[in-house]
Amino acid sequence: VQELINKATEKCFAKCVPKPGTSLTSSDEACLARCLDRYMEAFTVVSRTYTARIS
Amino acid sequence: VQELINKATEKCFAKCVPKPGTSLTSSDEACLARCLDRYMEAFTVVSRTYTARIS
Amino acid sequence: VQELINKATEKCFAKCVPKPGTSLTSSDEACLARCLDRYMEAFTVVSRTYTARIS
Amino acid sequence: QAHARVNDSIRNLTGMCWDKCITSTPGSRFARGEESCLSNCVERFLDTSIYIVTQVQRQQQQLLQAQGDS
Amino acid sequence: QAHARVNDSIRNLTGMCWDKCITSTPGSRFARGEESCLSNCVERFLDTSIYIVTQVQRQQQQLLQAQGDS
Amino acid sequence: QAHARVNDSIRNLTGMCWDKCITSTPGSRFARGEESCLSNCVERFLDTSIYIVTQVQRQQQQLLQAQGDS
Repeated sequence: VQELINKATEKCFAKCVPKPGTSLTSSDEACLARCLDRYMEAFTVVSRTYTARIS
Repeated sequence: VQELINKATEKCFAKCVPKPGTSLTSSDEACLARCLDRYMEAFTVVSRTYTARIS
Repeated sequence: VQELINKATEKCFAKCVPKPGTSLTSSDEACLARCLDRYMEAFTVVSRTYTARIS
Repeated sequence: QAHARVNDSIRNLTGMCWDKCITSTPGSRFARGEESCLSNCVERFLDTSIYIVTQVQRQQQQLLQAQGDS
Repeated sequence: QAHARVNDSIRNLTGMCWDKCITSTPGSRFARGEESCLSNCVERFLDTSIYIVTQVQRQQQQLLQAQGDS
Repeated sequence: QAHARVNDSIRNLTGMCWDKCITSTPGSRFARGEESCLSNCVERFLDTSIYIVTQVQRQQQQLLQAQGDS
């Protein structure tokens, strides 16, 4: 789980904070929250598809 | 060898299947076959050059 | 330190030698020397900021 | 250990298919086509993996046969 | 060991923030804005890291509460 | 072990030089210039590696000398 969160942090930082400024704005945070939700959903879709396929 | 094949799979999937659809078309497969051959050839060129240089 | 130098080599090769020719020109070497200095400086800035933040 | 390998694969596939399929700014749900792209990405990657391994095996077979003939 | 982990983080952050901030050809000093971009990159990445962990914990809390209620 | 390190280097160089040199869709042979780009890529990377190590050593030398002078 830790590694999944690290990966989500890296991907969402790349997407939501392209030009790091002097603070994290509230719109950066809103983007990060949505991005985290989507990343976890993507993980679920990938797990489901992969498991269905190899079993 | 396993790791080389994994790398070839990753690189050729990126090149030949940019937009994954509902199946692998025959033109995707033709691209993958050529890509695999080129990747192995690239590995040979790199090995030969590297070995000649460090020996 | 070895890993830092490897990373600098990789990043500076990408930046200064985009199209590898039959030899390393003197302008490639000048670029590499400046790039190495900047990479080490970047490492210092990142270390300083990180350490100040987590201590 | 097999379990750990499956988990690794799923984590790697998530990262790779995320980069391939999620190109818009993250919204409160997936954009049109993103979710099907993710599952197609996994399926096609597994197809690719099988196809490549089959090709490698076929070539090794041909090489062995050619050696046997000579 | 904690020391090795900190060193790893600093090395990784250097690589990531280098790619994000150093876009010009390397000169005899940093170009305008590159040095502040590097330190902002580290600070904002740590902010992001904390924000994401907090979000995950909040969601787990809500999940546990919802299970307790039912 | 040295053998494994050489194999790792060759695999990494193959991936890196592939990305740098093979930009067209794969054909039934390399496109014009791709094969020479691959071998130049390996040679120039090794040159770069040697050049960077030499620079680092020279700077360490200067640092030690400066310390000796003071």
